[in-house]
Amino acid sequence: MAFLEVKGITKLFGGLTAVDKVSLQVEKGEIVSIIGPNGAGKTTLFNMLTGVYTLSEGEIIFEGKIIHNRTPQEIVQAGLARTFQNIRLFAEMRVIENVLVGMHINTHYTFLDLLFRTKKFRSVESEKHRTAVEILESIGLKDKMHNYATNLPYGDQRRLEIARAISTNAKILLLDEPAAGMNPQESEELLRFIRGLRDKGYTIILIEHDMNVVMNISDRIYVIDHGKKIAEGLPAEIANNKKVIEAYLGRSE
Amino acid sequence: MVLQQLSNGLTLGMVYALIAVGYSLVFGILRLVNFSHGSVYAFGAHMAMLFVSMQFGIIPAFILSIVLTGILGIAIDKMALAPLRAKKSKGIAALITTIGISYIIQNVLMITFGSQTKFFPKLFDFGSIYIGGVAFNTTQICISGVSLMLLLILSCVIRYTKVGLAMRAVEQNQKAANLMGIDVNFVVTFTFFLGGASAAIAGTLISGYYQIVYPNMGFVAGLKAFSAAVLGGIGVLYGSIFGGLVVGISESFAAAYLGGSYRDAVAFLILIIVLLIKPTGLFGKKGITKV
Amino acid sequence: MKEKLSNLSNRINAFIESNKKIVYPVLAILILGLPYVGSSQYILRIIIMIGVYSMLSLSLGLVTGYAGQVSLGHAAFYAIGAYVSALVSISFNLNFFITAPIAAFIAGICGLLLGLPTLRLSGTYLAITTLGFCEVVRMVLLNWESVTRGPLGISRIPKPSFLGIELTISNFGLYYLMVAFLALTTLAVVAIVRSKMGRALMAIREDELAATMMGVKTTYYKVAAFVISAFFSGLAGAFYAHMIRFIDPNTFTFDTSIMILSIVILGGMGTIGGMFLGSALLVSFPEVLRFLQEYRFVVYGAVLVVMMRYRPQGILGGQKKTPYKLPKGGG
Amino acid sequence: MLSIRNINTHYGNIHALKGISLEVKQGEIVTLIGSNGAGKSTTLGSITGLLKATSGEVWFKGQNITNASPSEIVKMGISLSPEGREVFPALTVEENLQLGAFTRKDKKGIKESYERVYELFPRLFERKKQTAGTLSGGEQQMLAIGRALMSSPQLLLLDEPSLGLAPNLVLMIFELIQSINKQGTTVLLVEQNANMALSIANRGYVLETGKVTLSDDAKALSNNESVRKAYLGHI
Amino acid sequence: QSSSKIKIAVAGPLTGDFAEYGTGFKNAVELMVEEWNKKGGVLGKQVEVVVFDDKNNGEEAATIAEKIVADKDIKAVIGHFASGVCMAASPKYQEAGLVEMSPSASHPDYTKEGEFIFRNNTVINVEAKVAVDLATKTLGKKKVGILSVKTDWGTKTAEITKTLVKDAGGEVVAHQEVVDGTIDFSPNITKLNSAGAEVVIVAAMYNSLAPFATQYKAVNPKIELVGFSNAYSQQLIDLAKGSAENIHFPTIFFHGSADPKVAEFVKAYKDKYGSSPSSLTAQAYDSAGMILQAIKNAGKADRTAIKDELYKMNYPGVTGATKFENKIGDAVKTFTMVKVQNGKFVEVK
Ligand SMILES: Nc1ncnc2c1ncn2[C@@H]1O[C@H](COP(=O)(O)OP(=O)(O)OP(=O)(O)O)[C@@H](O)[C@H]1O
Ligand SMILES: Nc1ncnc2c1ncn2[C@@H]1O[C@H](COP(=O)(O)OP(=O)(O)OP(=O)(O)O)[C@@H](O)[C@H]1O
Ligand SMILES: [Mg+2]
Ligand SMILES: [Mg+2]
Repeated sequence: MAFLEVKGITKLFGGLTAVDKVSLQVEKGEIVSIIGPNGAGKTTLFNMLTGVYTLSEGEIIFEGKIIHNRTPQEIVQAGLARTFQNIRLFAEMRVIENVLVGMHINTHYTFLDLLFRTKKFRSVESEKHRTAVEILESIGLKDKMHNYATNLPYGDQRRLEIARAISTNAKILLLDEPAAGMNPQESEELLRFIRGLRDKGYTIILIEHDMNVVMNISDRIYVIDHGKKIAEGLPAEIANNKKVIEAYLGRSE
Repeated sequence: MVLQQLSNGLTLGMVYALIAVGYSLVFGILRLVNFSHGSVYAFGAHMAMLFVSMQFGIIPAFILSIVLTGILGIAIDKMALAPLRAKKSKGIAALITTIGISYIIQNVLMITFGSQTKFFPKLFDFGSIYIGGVAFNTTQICISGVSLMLLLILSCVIRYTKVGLAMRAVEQNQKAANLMGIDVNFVVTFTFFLGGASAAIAGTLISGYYQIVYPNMGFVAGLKAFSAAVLGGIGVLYGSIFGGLVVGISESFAAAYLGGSYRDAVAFLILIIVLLIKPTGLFGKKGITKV
Repeated sequence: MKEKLSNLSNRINAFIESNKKIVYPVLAILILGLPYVGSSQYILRIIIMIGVYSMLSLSLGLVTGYAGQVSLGHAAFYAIGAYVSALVSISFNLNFFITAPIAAFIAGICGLLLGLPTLRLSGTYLAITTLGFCEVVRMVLLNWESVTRGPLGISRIPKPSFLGIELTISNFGLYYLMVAFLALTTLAVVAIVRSKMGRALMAIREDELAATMMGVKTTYYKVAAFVISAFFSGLAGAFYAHMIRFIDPNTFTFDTSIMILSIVILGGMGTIGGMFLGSALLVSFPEVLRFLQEYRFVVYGAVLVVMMRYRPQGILGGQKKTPYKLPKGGG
Repeated sequence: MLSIRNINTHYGNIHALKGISLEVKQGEIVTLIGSNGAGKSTTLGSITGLLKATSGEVWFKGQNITNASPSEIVKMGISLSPEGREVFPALTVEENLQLGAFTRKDKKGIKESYERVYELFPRLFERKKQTAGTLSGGEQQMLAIGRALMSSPQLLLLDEPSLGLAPNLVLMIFELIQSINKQGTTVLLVEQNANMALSIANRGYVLETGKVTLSDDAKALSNNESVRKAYLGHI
Repeated sequence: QSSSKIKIAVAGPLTGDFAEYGTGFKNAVELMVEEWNKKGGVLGKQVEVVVFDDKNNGEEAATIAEKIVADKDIKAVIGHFASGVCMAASPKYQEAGLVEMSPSASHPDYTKEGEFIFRNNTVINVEAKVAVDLATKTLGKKKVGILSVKTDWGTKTAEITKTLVKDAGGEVVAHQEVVDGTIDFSPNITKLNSAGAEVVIVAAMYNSLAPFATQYKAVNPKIELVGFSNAYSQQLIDLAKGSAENIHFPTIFFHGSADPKVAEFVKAYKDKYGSSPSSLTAQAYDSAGMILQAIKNAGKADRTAIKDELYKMNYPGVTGATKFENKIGDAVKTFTMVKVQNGKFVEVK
């Protein structure tokens, strides 16, 4: 069985079928992209994977365990973390604090530890701060760690979202349009960064409209249209798939 | 007796509803709980009393008080709240500002009029009507009538006019409303005028009903009306009327069957229970935030 | 002007930061020596009340300032603490130092009872529920006559006594007791906010859903904040009851709740120092403004309005310019 | 038509625009490029009156609009499709569009505009009654652009219109910009996709940390070595 | 001890919801002091009144009590208003040994704090007896309803009234309680009326009694009402108009009293402040008189001496003769019975 196995999941909003019996498999260490026209149901798919929405139908199995009936917190614990298409940072918190919140689930000390500032508390805190700074450095935000998230320009906010997701120590990262709002130069940097993540052992599921990024980085691609999976395959196959070109890519550049 | 208590409760409920509409209106547009509303209501009542005592006649006094209180509403916004909006500060700062304003209004009323309870002439009295042994005071009926009419007019304004559309837009997203060419400040001013005017209407009618006015009259009534507005789903106008009725009737029955000292507790208990079952009030809609 | 002010506060902060070893001991000596520098009992009582409100606002600050859950009914916990301690000490003839923790504990349990069901609510709906809870508590105090003595209130509450010495304002005992309680509260609150719990609370304030998606158990933390907050408010209530020695349901009204909330917001949400500053200002203003006679509360209201207008984020609130302080060995 | 003269804009202590001057002539497509945080959105905000420049002047059609309110500026014929979409979440798609035409009085013209927007974005027509807050990201972007078009502006400001749109729609948007420009609307375009922006623009400005560092013909810019390096990517 | 000044403090609500009462206190005390000062002051010194606002808030009252006791020139305090507020401050006065004379405190425990704590107010059980007599004898009704405010005074009064009604051979058909500040009495009236009350004894101040009377008489014009002395105020008639007719009261202060002192006081008060004094105001006036008299009797302005003299005194004031018995600071009073007739208070014979 695959690392992450999505079996025929469906989401209804009233009369609208936003996601329609979609199945996917993701293997460990892969970068899998999900593309499709606007309103195809990609973000909704992420929302189901991360427990924001309950499924209308189907099941999600991660590392052999059913996770679709778990709370969002349990799903993060299990190892799926995400970024948001509409940036949702902790606006009035500092950049580094955003990352530290991301580390919340693996910051282990008890209430008494924190109340009495025990040795354990101090060592865990300084270790987490060190890791946080490392993560920020790796994504190029170390200089801005004292800033408040809300004051960052759009592109940096996107980066910070990724940093925050990484910091949960997740096994799978679900990135929803991380390159949106970046210029080609910047998205290229991002691309390198994401590759680096994979090399470190992360599995990545990516939603992206920037074909430069998608085609260059993905191991495999799924295409969704109107809630249904219409194609899957290697980047080269997808790029030449008639259906995909018609529904999504438009005339090639 | 049960019927009589029901009728008592209905009137009381209409009283709350009348005040609650003002809360809902301002909240509906600005997402701001206007804590000065209770004292604005007291201000309206005092103005009406003042003009009546100056021999203006009841109707002109009523109208003058509505206009003046509406202007007070505008002044509150222009002087205290608009600067906060310009700074894009959090709603909670505005909450404290309105608390400060209510201190000012209430104490100024006290200094000018004294803290004692004063007489207010009866507005319209055509005696009581008896239906099946239950007494309906005509004043009660008038209060209900006016509340319903006010609500109807306000609902129509918000639903069907351009100003109404602008009001809803400002509620949703002020920045975008600006970009649409909506004069946000005007819309807010207009809202505060309506809020003030409705408070004056409520203040005058209710004072006429109980025939008394006093500077602190807005405090308890304001709290109850606020909870009525929340109970009905704050921001939803017809919800306010309904919430007002629920609070009024439950209070009336609690006072009769549990004792008068329980009435306030029961009103709040019902509020809490309703909110626990339906966290956005009876008619409130959940905020839409797509992830 | 404003720039200068905020620069000043920054510089003060920086000074404190860099001279920790000197500043804190000096401060401690100042606080401990205060009653001996010839301040009158009148001033001392005001200072003690500032302490009481600092405790209250520190604890509400956890819920409102850090977790972003506005409560309009915090006086309820204050009242519960006061009543429990007063009643227990009178009925069982127990020492204040036993009854006060009991009172705080029971207030904490009430915080749990309120917190658990109401945390589905948010914003205005939560605010009105807490207000309602406070009114219900007041009505219980008023009507449950067999226990609370209803409108008669509780009179002749014993003074706190320590090793057989009755603590009063004149022998400075109450002052030092206050200092101890406040220190306890402050240390606990500081410990909480400078930890993963504090960060979790702030994350909830900023974006509850995003916090959830980071694995923060939002309900747990909100309830925990409520309970801790109720605990310390209850402790403040116990202290107050034994200091003032008479309490009745009118002692703890909506006005008290509003006062506490005003301090939190005026001082600056999500700050510790702001709570002290806010308490000092709002408790002393009515006294300072006494010369205005009946205009006292007109001006008081105006002060609130003006302060919010010029510093809507609160006196010490808003974004700080000082860099984030990394723990030793971190980063 | 639009002329910005030496404006400075601050966010509190942050000096975001440091003396920017630029010019948009009637009938042009002008593009602003620059990396993250360069001040592009801030520039647009300062033109529309959402942000107040601390010094400098903004002129539009011979009038000084530096201190005009946003609503006055919209009435004069400037319309912005903002960064972050800024739709009215609880209102329906239709009501959002209706608000786009808030300053217009010509019923017939408005109706035509509706039809045009729906024709451009059939998806919006399908979702006429859906509340805007539940639209997908791309759908909201369509709505934001459609809404800006509803006022039939003389000067259209677009802040990253292609953001979050599928490739086929991106192509369509750029075609759209060209076509409305041909019909007489002047466009000031902020784009990350500098390649495409320069390909349809007449002129361009390069912003770096709050300053204009380059301004030239669009062609010249896209051939400029340093621009290519910094903004156009190598892929 | 031989300081140059004699100061009397007035402490009460001058701001907030109860400002009218504090203002009444202040006016009355100033009037009394002015009269003494005109006659040369006390012990040859002019007396000064210092006023402290407590907003009717216990916390503030305790704070200003500190301020008051620290001023050695202050020889006694007249105030505070509500019992709860008085009792928050009284431990301080007792501890410092300064007389606190409240014209209004009604809590049974108030004077138990110590011997420096006095009140010049009626004592509940005596007054309730008169009220019940009015209801059952004067008005001759047997079916009695009770309305009381849920304050220390109202609750205690209602409790005592209940037993007294039974002793007088009447029947309490219904008892309704309301919280202070209630203005809508319809549910209570419905209840009282359907229980068949012929007379309602109302333990509430004028601002509740007036709307209650108005609302009740709209439902049942034949109902008889009996109030208490703290509702004795011109305001009652101004507010309730015709509905105030035939409300009966016990009172210790009566405008129309044959005593020339009273007429003089009422005239002086009206001339100076433009309104007529209420019962509580008159009680404050006498409180000041007692303090000044005590200083005079003691021959020295000494805090403790004032207390001692008060216990020896039998003061003839506008609220009748007052004395304090058995070293307890509760004033013993005699009552007059009045009713409203043709828009005026008249004595009931
Ligand atoms: N809560 C909701 N209620 C109703 N419809 C919804 C809701 N959420 C999403 N939809 C609809 O479901 C469809 C799928 O939305 P989704 O956000 O998943 O699209 P997407 O593939 O992420 O698109 P994009 O690329 O534009 O972000 C859209 O048409 C959207 O309008
Ligand atoms: N609300 C704000 N508060 C403080 N600083 C801000 C704020 N908004 C923007 N800034 C700062 O102003 C500068 C310019 O930001 P602006 O948003 O105009 O950049 P941009 O060029 O549009 O970038 P992007 O491509 O990311 O959208 C940045 O340094 C940013 O950090
Ligand atoms: Mg999406
Ligand atoms: Mg931008």
